Amino acid sequence: MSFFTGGASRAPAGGVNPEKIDAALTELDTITDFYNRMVASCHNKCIGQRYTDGELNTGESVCIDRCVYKFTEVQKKVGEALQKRQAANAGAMSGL
Amino acid sequence: MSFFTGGASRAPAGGVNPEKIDAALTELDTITDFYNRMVASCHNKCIGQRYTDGELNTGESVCIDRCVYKFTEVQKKVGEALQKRQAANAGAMSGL
Amino acid sequence: MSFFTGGASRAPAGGVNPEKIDAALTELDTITDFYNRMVASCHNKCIGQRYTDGELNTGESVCIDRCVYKFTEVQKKVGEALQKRQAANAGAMSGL
Amino acid sequence: MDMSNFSGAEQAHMTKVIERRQMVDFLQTYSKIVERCFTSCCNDFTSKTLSSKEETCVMSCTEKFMKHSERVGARFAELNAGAWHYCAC
Amino acid sequence: MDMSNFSGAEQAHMTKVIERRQMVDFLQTYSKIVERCFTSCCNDFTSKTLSSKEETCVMSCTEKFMKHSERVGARFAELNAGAWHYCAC
Amino acid sequence: MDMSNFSGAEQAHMTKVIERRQMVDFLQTYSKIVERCFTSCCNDFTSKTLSSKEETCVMSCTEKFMKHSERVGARFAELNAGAWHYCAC
Repeated sequence: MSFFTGGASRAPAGGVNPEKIDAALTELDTITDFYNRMVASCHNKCIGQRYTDGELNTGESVCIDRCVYKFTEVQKKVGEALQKRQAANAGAMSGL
Repeated sequence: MSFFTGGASRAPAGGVNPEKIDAALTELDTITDFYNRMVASCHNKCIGQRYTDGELNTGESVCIDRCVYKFTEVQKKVGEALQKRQAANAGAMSGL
Repeated sequence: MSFFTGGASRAPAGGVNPEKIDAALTELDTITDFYNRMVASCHNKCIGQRYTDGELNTGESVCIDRCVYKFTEVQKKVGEALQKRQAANAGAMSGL
Repeated sequence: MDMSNFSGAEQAHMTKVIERRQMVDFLQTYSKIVERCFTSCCNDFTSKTLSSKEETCVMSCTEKFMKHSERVGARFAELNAGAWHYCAC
Repeated sequence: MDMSNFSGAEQAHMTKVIERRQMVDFLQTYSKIVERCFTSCCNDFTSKTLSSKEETCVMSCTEKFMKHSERVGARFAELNAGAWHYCAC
Repeated sequence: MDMSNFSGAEQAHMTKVIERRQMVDFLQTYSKIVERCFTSCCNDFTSKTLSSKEETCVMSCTEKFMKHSERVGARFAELNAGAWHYCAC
Protein backbone atom coordinates (compact mmCIF):
# COMPACT_ATOMS: atom_id res chain seq x y z
CA MET A 1 0.00 0.00 0.00
CA SER A 2 2.79 2.34 0.80
CA PHE A 3 4.87 1.28 -2.15
CA PHE A 4 3.17 3.90 -4.16
CA THR A 5 4.00 6.62 -1.68
CA GLY A 6 7.53 5.33 -1.48
CA GLY A 7 7.99 5.50 -5.22
CA ALA A 8 6.00 8.60 -5.97
CA SER A 9 7.37 10.76 -3.18
CA ARG A 10 10.70 10.51 -4.91
CA ALA A 11 9.18 11.33 -8.28
CA PRO A 12 6.03 13.44 -7.94
CA ALA A 13 4.34 13.95 -11.28
CA GLY A 14 1.99 16.64 -12.52
CA GLY A 15 0.50 17.87 -9.25
CA VAL A 16 -0.18 14.44 -7.73
CA ASN A 17 0.42 14.43 -3.98
CA PRO A 18 1.24 10.82 -3.13
CA GLU A 19 0.32 11.21 0.56
CA LYS A 20 -3.21 12.24 -0.38
CA ILE A 21 -3.52 9.40 -2.90
CA ASP A 22 -2.22 6.94 -0.36
CA ALA A 23 -4.65 8.10 2.32
CA ALA A 24 -7.54 7.90 -0.15
CA LEU A 25 -6.51 4.37 -1.14
CA THR A 26 -6.30 3.30 2.49
CA GLU A 27 -9.80 4.63 2.98
CA LEU A 28 -11.01 2.86 -0.16
CA ASP A 29 -9.41 -0.43 0.88
CA THR A 30 -10.83 -0.15 4.39
CA ILE A 31 -14.35 0.45 3.15
CA THR A 32 -14.01 -2.38 0.64
CA ASP A 33 -12.80 -4.74 3.37
CA PHE A 34 -15.75 -3.82 5.59
CA TYR A 35 -18.18 -4.20 2.74
CA ASN A 36 -16.80 -7.63 1.84
CA ARG A 37 -17.03 -8.84 5.42
CA MET A 38 -20.56 -7.49 5.66
CA VAL A 39 -21.56 -9.34 2.50
CA ALA A 40 -20.07 -12.58 3.83
CA SER A 41 -21.47 -12.19 7.37
CA CYS A 42 -24.98 -11.29 6.25
CA HIS A 43 -24.95 -14.10 3.71
CA ASN A 44 -24.13 -16.52 6.51
CA LYS A 45 -26.88 -15.10 8.70
CA CYS A 46 -29.65 -14.60 6.14
CA ILE A 47 -29.29 -16.85 3.11
CA GLY A 48 -30.20 -20.53 3.38
CA GLN A 49 -27.84 -23.19 2.07
CA ARG A 50 -30.50 -24.82 -0.11
CA TYR A 51 -30.47 -23.20 -3.51
CA THR A 52 -33.71 -24.01 -5.27
CA ASP A 53 -34.11 -20.72 -7.08
CA GLY A 54 -32.18 -17.50 -7.61
CA GLU A 55 -34.59 -15.03 -6.00
CA LEU A 56 -34.26 -13.56 -2.55
CA ASN A 57 -37.48 -14.42 -0.70
CA THR A 58 -39.17 -11.87 1.58
CA GLY A 59 -37.67 -13.27 4.75
CA GLU A 60 -34.18 -13.11 3.28
CA SER A 61 -34.64 -9.57 1.99
CA VAL A 62 -35.87 -8.26 5.34
CA CYS A 63 -33.08 -10.11 7.12
CA ILE A 64 -30.44 -8.53 4.83
CA ASP A 65 -31.72 -5.01 5.50
CA ARG A 66 -31.62 -5.52 9.25
CA CYS A 67 -28.31 -7.32 9.06
CA VAL A 68 -26.61 -4.42 7.26
CA TYR A 69 -27.97 -2.01 9.84
CA LYS A 70 -26.89 -4.20 12.74
CA PHE A 71 -23.46 -4.87 11.28
CA THR A 72 -22.96 -1.12 10.97
CA GLU A 73 -24.06 -0.65 14.58
CA VAL A 74 -21.51 -3.24 15.68
CA GLN A 75 -18.89 -1.42 13.65
CA LYS A 76 -19.62 1.82 15.47
CA LYS A 77 -19.58 0.17 18.90
CA VAL A 78 -16.31 -1.63 18.20
CA GLY A 79 -14.81 1.59 16.80
CA GLU A 80 -15.76 3.51 19.93
CA ALA A 81 -14.34 0.78 22.17
CA LEU A 82 -11.07 0.73 20.24
CA GLN A 83 -10.83 4.50 20.38
CA LYS A 84 -11.30 4.44 24.17
CA ARG A 85 -8.67 1.73 24.47
CA GLN A 86 -6.25 3.57 22.24
CA ALA A 87 -6.74 6.76 24.21
CA ALA A 88 -6.07 4.79 27.43
CA ASN A 89 -2.85 3.16 26.30
CA ALA A 90 -1.76 5.26 23.34
CA GLY A 91 1.02 3.73 21.33
CA ALA A 92 0.78 0.18 22.67
CA MET A 93 -1.69 -0.88 19.96
CA SER A 94 0.20 -3.05 17.53
CA GLY A 95 1.10 -6.57 18.57
CA LEU A 96 4.34 -6.48 16.64
CA MET B 1 -1.96 -3.76 -7.88
CA SER B 2 -2.16 -0.71 -10.00
CA PHE B 3 0.52 1.11 -8.07
CA PHE B 4 3.01 -0.25 -10.49
CA THR B 5 1.13 1.06 -13.48
CA GLY B 6 0.62 4.34 -11.75
CA GLY B 7 4.30 4.79 -11.09
CA ALA B 8 5.67 3.27 -14.23
CA SER B 9 3.37 5.00 -16.66
CA ARG B 10 5.00 8.21 -15.64
CA ALA B 11 8.44 6.67 -16.01
CA PRO B 12 8.47 3.85 -18.56
CA ALA B 13 11.84 2.13 -18.64
CA GLY B 14 13.61 0.20 -21.38
CA GLY B 15 10.67 -0.95 -23.48
CA VAL B 16 8.49 -2.11 -20.57
CA ASN B 17 4.82 -1.31 -21.17
CA PRO B 18 3.30 -1.04 -17.70
CA GLU B 19 -0.26 -1.67 -18.93
CA LYS B 20 0.78 -5.04 -20.34
CA ILE B 21 2.67 -5.95 -17.18
CA ASP B 22 -0.27 -4.93 -15.07
CA ALA B 23 -2.74 -6.97 -17.11
CA ALA B 24 -0.42 -9.99 -16.94
CA LEU B 25 -0.11 -9.61 -13.17
CA THR B 26 -3.87 -9.36 -12.79
CA GLU B 27 -4.20 -12.58 -14.76
CA LEU B 28 -1.49 -14.23 -12.67
CA ASP B 29 -3.11 -13.15 -9.41
CA THR B 30 -6.54 -14.27 -10.58
CA ILE B 31 -5.30 -17.73 -11.53
CA THR B 32 -3.38 -18.02 -8.27
CA ASP B 33 -6.48 -17.03 -6.30
CA PHE B 34 -8.58 -19.65 -8.11
CA TYR B 35 -5.92 -22.28 -7.62
CA ASN B 36 -5.66 -21.53 -3.90
CA ARG B 37 -9.42 -21.73 -3.44
CA MET B 38 -9.50 -24.97 -5.41
CA VAL B 39 -6.78 -26.46 -3.18
CA ALA B 40 -8.69 -25.42 -0.03
CA SER B 41 -12.13 -26.52 -1.33
CA CYS B 42 -10.95 -29.91 -2.59
CA HIS B 43 -9.01 -30.47 0.63
CA ASN B 44 -12.21 -29.89 2.57
CA LYS B 45 -14.17 -32.23 0.30
CA CYS B 46 -11.64 -35.04 -0.16
CA ILE B 47 -9.10 -35.24 2.66
CA GLY B 48 -10.09 -36.73 6.01
CA GLN B 49 -9.29 -34.89 9.23
CA ARG B 50 -7.55 -37.92 10.78
CA TYR B 51 -3.91 -37.84 9.86
CA THR B 52 -2.44 -41.28 10.44
CA ASP B 53 -0.04 -41.25 7.53
CA GLY B 54 1.17 -38.87 4.84
CA GLU B 55 0.02 -40.75 1.75
CA LEU B 56 -3.06 -39.97 -0.29
CA ASN B 57 -5.13 -43.15 -0.38
CA THR B 58 -6.91 -44.27 -3.55
CA GLY B 59 -10.25 -42.80 -2.54
CA GLU B 60 -8.69 -39.44 -1.82
CA SER B 61 -6.73 -39.41 -5.08
CA VAL B 62 -9.78 -40.20 -7.20
CA CYS B 63 -11.80 -37.63 -5.27
CA ILE B 64 -9.18 -34.93 -5.92
CA ASP B 65 -9.18 -35.58 -9.67
CA ARG B 66 -12.96 -35.33 -9.87
CA CYS B 67 -13.01 -32.36 -7.53
CA VAL B 68 -10.63 -30.34 -9.71
CA TYR B 69 -12.71 -31.13 -12.75
CA LYS B 70 -15.97 -30.24 -11.03
CA PHE B 71 -14.57 -27.07 -9.51
CA THR B 72 -13.51 -25.97 -12.99
CA GLU B 73 -16.99 -26.76 -14.32
CA VAL B 74 -18.50 -24.60 -11.59
CA GLN B 75 -16.07 -21.86 -12.50
CA LYS B 76 -17.23 -21.95 -16.13
CA LYS B 77 -20.92 -21.94 -15.18
CA VAL B 78 -20.50 -19.06 -12.75
CA GLY B 79 -18.45 -17.16 -15.33
CA GLU B 80 -21.18 -17.58 -17.94
CA ALA B 81 -23.86 -16.48 -15.49
CA LEU B 82 -21.88 -13.39 -14.51
CA GLN B 83 -21.28 -12.53 -18.15
CA LYS B 84 -25.01 -12.77 -18.89
CA ARG B 85 -25.74 -10.59 -15.86
CA GLN B 86 -23.15 -8.05 -16.81
CA ALA B 87 -24.47 -7.89 -20.36
CA ALA B 88 -27.98 -7.36 -18.95
CA ASN B 89 -27.12 -4.51 -16.61
CA ALA B 90 -23.77 -3.24 -17.86
CA GLY B 91 -22.06 -0.86 -15.54
CA ALA B 92 -24.07 -1.62 -12.41
CA MET B 93 -21.71 -4.38 -11.32
CA SER B 94 -19.69 -3.09 -8.43
CA GLY B 95 -21.33 -2.74 -5.05
CA LEU B 96 -19.32 0.34 -4.20
CA MET C 1 5.20 -6.84 -3.16
CA SER C 2 7.70 -6.65 -5.91
CA PHE C 3 6.19 -3.54 -7.40
CA PHE C 4 8.41 -1.54 -5.21
CA THR C 5 11.52 -3.32 -6.39
CA GLY C 6 10.33 -3.03 -9.94
CA GLY C 7 9.88 0.70 -9.68
CA ALA C 8 12.75 1.55 -7.44
CA SER C 9 15.36 -0.51 -9.23
CA ARG C 10 14.91 1.79 -12.16
CA ALA C 11 15.11 4.85 -9.96
CA PRO C 12 17.18 4.19 -6.81
CA ALA C 13 17.07 7.16 -4.48
CA GLY C 14 19.48 8.33 -1.83
CA GLY C 15 21.22 5.09 -0.92
CA VAL C 16 18.10 2.92 -0.72
CA ASN C 17 18.74 -0.60 -2.00
CA PRO C 18 15.34 -1.87 -3.17
CA GLU C 19 16.35 -5.55 -2.91
CA LYS C 20 17.11 -5.14 0.78
CA ILE C 21 13.88 -3.23 1.38
CA ASP C 22 11.93 -5.84 -0.51
CA ALA C 23 13.46 -8.72 1.45
CA ALA C 24 12.77 -6.92 4.73
CA LEU C 25 9.15 -6.32 3.71
CA THR C 26 8.71 -9.97 2.76
CA GLU C 27 10.02 -10.92 6.20
CA LEU C 28 7.70 -8.40 7.85
CA ASP C 29 4.69 -9.63 5.91
CA THR C 30 5.52 -13.26 6.63
CA ILE C 31 5.81 -12.66 10.38
CA THR C 32 2.61 -10.62 10.34
CA ASP C 33 0.79 -13.40 8.50
CA PHE C 34 1.98 -16.00 11.02
CA TYR C 35 1.05 -13.77 13.92
CA ASN C 36 -2.44 -13.16 12.52
CA ARG C 37 -3.04 -16.87 11.99
CA MET C 38 -1.76 -17.57 15.50
CA VAL C 39 -4.15 -15.02 16.95
CA ALA C 40 -7.08 -16.54 15.05
CA SER C 41 -6.13 -20.17 15.77
CA CYS C 42 -5.54 -19.63 19.48
CA HIS C 43 -8.75 -17.61 19.74
CA ASN C 44 -10.63 -20.56 18.26
CA LYS C 45 -8.93 -23.00 20.64
CA CYS C 46 -8.97 -20.98 23.87
CA ILE C 47 -11.69 -18.34 23.94
CA GLY C 48 -15.29 -19.37 24.56
CA GLN C 49 -18.07 -18.07 22.32
CA ARG C 50 -20.12 -16.74 25.23
CA TYR C 51 -19.10 -13.20 25.96
CA THR C 52 -20.31 -12.26 29.42
CA ASP C 53 -17.39 -10.07 30.35
CA GLY C 54 -14.25 -8.67 28.76
CA GLU C 55 -11.63 -10.28 30.97
CA LEU C 56 -9.56 -13.33 30.10
CA ASN C 57 -10.16 -15.87 32.84
CA THR C 58 -7.33 -18.00 34.23
CA GLY C 59 -8.14 -21.00 32.07
CA GLU C 60 -8.12 -18.87 28.93
CA SER C 61 -4.87 -17.14 29.86
CA VAL C 62 -3.06 -20.41 30.50
CA CYS C 63 -4.49 -21.87 27.32
CA ILE C 64 -3.24 -18.89 25.27
CA ASP C 65 0.31 -19.23 26.62
CA ARG C 66 0.45 -22.92 25.77
CA CYS C 67 -1.26 -22.36 22.45
CA VAL C 68 1.35 -19.83 21.31
CA TYR C 69 4.12 -22.21 22.31
CA LYS C 70 2.51 -25.16 20.56
CA PHE C 71 1.69 -23.17 17.44
CA THR C 72 5.34 -22.17 17.23
CA GLU C 73 6.38 -25.81 17.66
CA VAL C 74 4.09 -26.78 14.79
CA GLN C 75 5.60 -24.01 12.72
CA LYS C 76 9.09 -25.40 13.29
CA LYS C 77 8.06 -28.97 12.49
CA VAL C 78 6.26 -27.94 9.32
CA GLY C 79 9.23 -25.78 8.32
CA GLU C 80 11.62 -28.69 8.77
CA ALA C 81 9.36 -31.00 6.78
CA LEU C 82 9.07 -28.50 3.92
CA GLN C 83 12.82 -28.00 3.90
CA LYS C 84 13.40 -31.76 3.63
CA ARG C 85 10.85 -31.94 0.84
CA GLN C 86 12.37 -29.04 -1.00
CA ALA C 87 15.83 -30.53 -0.69
CA ALA C 88 14.43 -33.82 -2.09
CA ASN C 89 12.74 -32.35 -5.14
CA ALA C 90 14.34 -28.94 -5.56
CA GLY C 91 12.58 -26.71 -8.01
CA ALA C 92 9.29 -28.61 -8.24
CA MET C 93 7.77 -26.66 -5.34
CA SER C 94 5.23 -24.31 -6.82
CA GLY C 95 1.96 -25.68 -8.06
CA LEU C 96 1.74 -23.17 -10.85
CA MET D 1 -14.58 9.34 0.01
CA ASP D 2 -14.09 13.07 -0.12
CA MET D 3 -12.02 14.01 -3.15
CA SER D 4 -13.17 17.63 -3.34
CA ASN D 5 -9.71 18.93 -2.48
CA PHE D 6 -8.05 16.79 -5.15
CA SER D 7 -6.34 18.40 -8.12
CA GLY D 8 -7.40 17.41 -11.62
CA ALA D 9 -4.32 15.20 -11.93
CA GLU D 10 -5.06 13.56 -8.61
CA GLN D 11 -8.67 12.88 -9.52
CA ALA D 12 -7.62 11.42 -12.86
CA HIS D 13 -5.11 9.19 -11.09
CA MET D 14 -7.66 8.05 -8.50
CA THR D 15 -10.20 7.29 -11.21
CA LYS D 16 -7.70 5.03 -12.95
CA VAL D 17 -6.72 3.31 -9.71
CA ILE D 18 -10.35 2.83 -8.66
CA GLU D 19 -11.23 1.34 -12.05
CA ARG D 20 -8.49 -1.23 -11.71
CA ARG D 21 -9.45 -1.95 -8.10
CA GLN D 22 -13.01 -2.53 -9.23
CA MET D 23 -11.84 -5.04 -11.80
CA VAL D 24 -9.73 -6.84 -9.23
CA ASP D 25 -12.66 -6.76 -6.78
CA PHE D 26 -14.92 -8.18 -9.44
CA LEU D 27 -12.50 -11.02 -10.16
CA GLN D 28 -12.29 -11.80 -6.45
CA THR D 29 -16.07 -11.79 -6.17
CA TYR D 30 -16.18 -14.23 -9.08
CA SER D 31 -13.68 -16.41 -7.30
CA LYS D 32 -15.53 -16.26 -3.97
CA ILE D 33 -18.83 -17.19 -5.63
CA VAL D 34 -17.20 -20.21 -7.23
CA GLU D 35 -15.82 -21.33 -3.87
CA ARG D 36 -19.03 -20.72 -1.95
CA CYS D 37 -21.38 -22.27 -4.51
CA PHE D 38 -19.08 -25.22 -5.14
CA THR D 39 -18.93 -25.84 -1.38
CA SER D 40 -22.71 -25.60 -0.97
CA CYS D 41 -23.76 -27.44 -4.11
CA CYS D 42 -21.19 -30.14 -4.86
CA ASN D 43 -21.00 -33.06 -2.48
CA ASP D 44 -20.97 -36.03 -4.80
CA PHE D 45 -17.56 -37.05 -6.09
CA THR D 46 -18.55 -40.39 -7.56
CA SER D 47 -18.58 -38.56 -10.88
CA LYS D 48 -16.48 -35.72 -12.27
CA THR D 49 -19.25 -34.02 -14.22
CA LEU D 50 -21.79 -31.68 -12.69
CA SER D 51 -25.16 -33.37 -12.24
CA SER D 52 -28.14 -31.33 -13.44
CA LYS D 53 -29.15 -30.93 -9.80
CA GLU D 54 -25.74 -29.55 -8.94
CA GLU D 55 -25.82 -27.25 -11.94
CA THR D 56 -29.24 -25.84 -10.98
CA CYS D 57 -27.96 -25.30 -7.47
CA VAL D 58 -24.85 -23.46 -8.73
CA MET D 59 -26.92 -21.21 -10.97
CA SER D 60 -29.35 -20.33 -8.17
CA CYS D 61 -26.51 -19.83 -5.74
CA THR D 62 -24.73 -17.45 -8.11
CA GLU D 63 -27.85 -15.45 -8.88
CA LYS D 64 -28.75 -15.26 -5.22
CA PHE D 65 -25.26 -14.22 -4.19
CA MET D 66 -25.30 -11.35 -6.68
CA LYS D 67 -28.74 -10.20 -5.59
CA HIS D 68 -27.66 -10.46 -1.97
CA SER D 69 -24.50 -8.43 -2.46
CA GLU D 70 -26.33 -5.81 -4.49
CA ARG D 71 -28.89 -5.44 -1.72
CA VAL D 72 -26.17 -5.19 0.90
CA GLY D 73 -24.45 -2.59 -1.28
CA ALA D 74 -27.61 -0.52 -1.61
CA ARG D 75 -28.32 -0.53 2.14
CA PHE D 76 -24.67 0.10 2.90
CA ALA D 77 -24.59 3.11 0.59
CA GLU D 78 -27.59 4.62 2.40
CA LEU D 79 -25.87 4.26 5.77
CA ASN D 80 -22.30 4.84 4.74
CA ALA D 81 -21.98 8.60 5.24
CA GLY D 82 -22.10 8.53 9.02
CA ALA D 83 -20.56 5.15 9.59
CA TRP D 84 -16.81 5.65 9.60
CA HIS D 85 -16.14 6.65 13.16
CA TYR D 86 -12.69 5.19 13.29
CA CYS D 87 -11.40 5.69 9.81
CA ALA D 88 -7.87 7.04 9.94
CA CYS D 89 -8.25 8.66 6.58
CA MET E 1 14.05 -8.18 11.72
CA ASP E 2 17.70 -7.32 11.49
CA MET E 3 18.14 -3.84 10.05
CA SER E 4 21.64 -3.28 11.44
CA ASN E 5 23.16 -3.25 7.96
CA PHE E 6 20.63 -0.70 6.69
CA SER E 7 21.75 2.76 5.65
CA GLY E 8 20.16 5.79 7.27
CA ALA E 9 18.01 6.33 4.18
CA GLU E 10 16.94 2.69 4.20
CA GLN E 11 16.03 2.77 7.88
CA ALA E 12 14.05 5.97 7.37
CA HIS E 13 12.22 4.38 4.45
CA MET E 14 11.47 1.20 6.41
CA THR E 15 10.20 3.20 9.37
CA LYS E 16 7.75 4.99 7.11
CA VAL E 17 6.63 1.78 5.45
CA ILE E 18 6.25 -0.02 8.78
CA GLU E 19 4.17 2.83 10.19
CA ARG E 20 1.78 2.63 7.28
CA ARG E 21 1.66 -1.17 7.50
CA GLN E 22 0.78 -0.87 11.18
CA MET E 23 -2.09 1.44 10.38
CA VAL E 24 -3.37 -0.94 7.71
CA ASP E 25 -2.95 -3.86 10.13
CA PHE E 26 -4.88 -1.96 12.74
CA LEU E 27 -7.72 -1.26 10.35
CA GLN E 28 -7.83 -4.93 9.40
CA THR E 29 -7.90 -5.92 13.05
CA TYR E 30 -10.80 -3.55 13.55
CA SER E 31 -12.57 -5.12 10.62
CA LYS E 32 -11.90 -8.69 11.84
CA ILE E 33 -13.20 -7.87 15.33
CA VAL E 34 -16.41 -6.49 13.84
CA GLU E 35 -16.89 -9.65 11.78
CA ARG E 36 -16.07 -12.04 14.61
CA CYS E 37 -18.10 -10.27 17.30
CA PHE E 38 -21.04 -9.69 14.98
CA THR E 39 -21.02 -13.39 14.10
CA SER E 40 -20.81 -14.50 17.74
CA CYS E 41 -23.19 -11.97 19.24
CA CYS E 42 -25.90 -11.18 16.69
CA ASN E 43 -28.37 -13.90 15.87
CA ASP E 44 -31.68 -12.11 16.10
CA PHE E 45 -32.80 -10.36 12.95
CA THR E 46 -36.37 -9.68 13.98
CA SER E 47 -35.13 -6.18 14.77
CA LYS E 48 -32.53 -3.96 13.15
CA THR E 49 -31.26 -2.35 16.34
CA LEU E 50 -28.76 -3.96 18.67
CA SER E 51 -30.46 -5.33 21.79
CA SER E 52 -28.74 -4.44 25.05
CA LYS E 53 -27.76 -8.10 25.38
CA GLU E 54 -26.14 -8.03 21.95
CA GLU E 55 -24.38 -4.77 22.75
CA THR E 56 -22.95 -6.14 26.00
CA CYS E 57 -21.77 -9.19 24.11
CA VAL E 58 -20.09 -7.07 21.42
CA MET E 59 -18.31 -4.94 24.03
CA SER E 60 -17.05 -7.98 25.92
CA CYS E 61 -16.05 -9.72 22.71
CA THR E 62 -14.05 -6.68 21.56
CA GLU E 63 -12.32 -6.23 24.90
CA LYS E 64 -11.52 -9.91 25.09
CA PHE E 65 -10.21 -10.04 21.54
CA MET E 66 -7.82 -7.18 22.22
CA LYS E 67 -6.60 -8.74 25.47
CA HIS E 68 -6.21 -12.06 23.71
CA SER E 69 -4.20 -10.65 20.83
CA GLU E 70 -2.01 -8.62 23.18
CA ARG E 71 -1.26 -11.74 25.20
CA VAL E 72 -0.48 -13.71 22.03
CA GLY E 73 1.76 -10.85 20.91
CA ALA E 74 3.64 -10.81 24.21
CA ARG E 75 4.26 -14.59 24.19
CA PHE E 76 5.13 -14.49 20.51
CA ALA E 77 7.70 -11.75 21.04
CA GLU E 78 9.40 -13.86 23.72
CA LEU E 79 9.65 -16.85 21.41
CA ASN E 80 10.17 -15.06 18.14
CA ALA E 81 13.97 -14.91 17.97
CA GLY E 82 14.49 -18.62 17.39
CA ALA E 83 11.31 -19.38 15.52
CA TRP E 84 11.95 -18.55 11.88
CA HIS E 85 13.55 -21.74 10.63
CA TYR E 86 12.26 -21.39 7.13
CA CYS E 87 12.19 -17.70 6.55
CA ALA E 88 13.66 -16.90 3.16
CA CYS E 89 14.66 -13.45 4.27
CA MET F 1 -0.51 -16.66 -19.59
CA ASP F 2 0.38 -15.58 -23.10
CA MET F 3 3.59 -13.58 -23.05
CA SER F 4 4.47 -14.15 -26.72
CA ASN F 5 3.98 -10.48 -27.55
CA PHE F 6 6.22 -9.35 -24.69
CA SER F 7 9.47 -7.58 -25.38
CA GLY F 8 12.68 -8.98 -23.94
CA ALA F 9 12.64 -6.33 -21.24
CA GLU F 10 9.03 -7.13 -20.40
CA GLN F 11 9.71 -10.87 -20.19
CA ALA F 12 12.72 -10.24 -17.97
CA HIS F 13 10.62 -8.03 -15.73
CA MET F 14 7.79 -10.60 -15.53
CA THR F 15 10.24 -13.39 -14.73
CA LYS F 16 11.56 -11.40 -11.80
CA VAL F 17 8.09 -10.52 -10.58
CA ILE F 18 6.86 -14.12 -10.92
CA GLU F 19 9.87 -15.44 -9.00
CA ARG F 20 9.11 -13.13 -6.11
CA ARG F 21 5.41 -13.96 -6.25
CA GLN F 22 6.28 -17.66 -6.07
CA MET F 23 8.36 -17.07 -2.98
CA VAL F 24 5.55 -15.12 -1.35
CA ASP F 25 3.08 -17.86 -2.39
CA PHE F 26 5.34 -20.46 -0.90
CA LEU F 27 5.56 -18.59 2.41
CA GLN F 28 1.78 -18.28 2.47
CA THR F 29 1.40 -21.98 1.78
CA TYR F 30 3.76 -22.67 4.67
CA SER F 31 1.66 -20.43 6.87
CA LYS F 32 -1.62 -22.05 5.76
CA ILE F 33 -0.28 -25.55 6.43
CA VAL F 34 0.73 -24.51 9.94
CA GLU F 35 -2.74 -23.13 10.61
CA ARG F 36 -4.59 -26.09 9.11
CA CYS F 37 -2.47 -28.81 10.70
CA PHE F 38 -2.37 -27.05 14.05
CA THR F 39 -6.16 -26.78 13.97
CA SER F 40 -6.64 -30.45 13.02
CA CYS F 41 -3.95 -31.97 15.23
CA CYS F 42 -3.68 -29.90 18.41
CA ASN F 43 -6.57 -30.05 20.81
CA ASP F 44 -4.87 -30.63 24.13
CA PHE F 45 -3.73 -27.52 25.93
CA THR F 46 -2.99 -29.11 29.28
CA SER F 47 0.62 -29.05 28.13
CA LYS F 48 2.61 -26.63 26.01
CA THR F 49 4.78 -29.20 24.28
CA LEU F 50 3.66 -31.23 21.29
CA SER F 51 2.80 -34.80 22.26
CA SER F 52 4.29 -37.48 20.01
CA LYS F 53 0.78 -38.20 18.76
CA GLU F 54 0.30 -34.54 17.83
CA GLU F 55 3.70 -34.45 16.16
CA THR F 56 2.94 -37.52 14.05
CA CYS F 57 -0.36 -35.96 13.07
CA VAL F 58 1.33 -32.68 12.06
CA MET F 59 3.92 -34.51 9.96
CA SER F 60 1.26 -36.57 8.16
CA CYS F 61 -0.94 -33.55 7.70
CA THR F 62 1.91 -31.54 6.15
CA GLU F 63 2.97 -34.36 3.84
CA LYS F 64 -0.60 -34.99 2.79
CA PHE F 65 -1.29 -31.30 2.18
CA MET F 66 1.71 -31.04 -0.12
CA LYS F 67 0.76 -34.19 -2.03
CA HIS F 68 -2.80 -32.93 -2.27
CA SER F 69 -1.83 -29.52 -3.60
CA GLU F 70 0.62 -31.04 -6.08
CA ARG F 71 -2.09 -33.33 -7.39
CA VAL F 72 -4.54 -30.43 -7.68
CA GLY F 73 -1.83 -28.45 -9.47
CA ALA F 74 -1.19 -31.26 -11.95
CA ARG F 75 -4.89 -31.72 -12.80
CA PHE F 76 -5.41 -27.97 -12.92
CA ALA F 77 -2.54 -27.53 -15.37
CA GLU F 78 -4.11 -30.13 -17.69
CA LEU F 79 -7.43 -28.30 -17.67
CA ASN F 80 -6.21 -24.76 -17.44
CA ALA F 81 -5.95 -23.77 -21.10
CA GLY F 82 -9.69 -23.70 -21.77
CA ALA F 83 -10.84 -22.66 -18.34
CA TRP F 84 -10.66 -18.90 -18.20
CA HIS F 85 -13.94 -17.88 -19.77
CA TYR F 86 -14.26 -14.72 -17.80
CA CYS F 87 -10.72 -13.57 -17.40
CA ALA F 88 -10.50 -9.87 -18.14
CA CYS F 89 -6.89 -10.20 -19.12
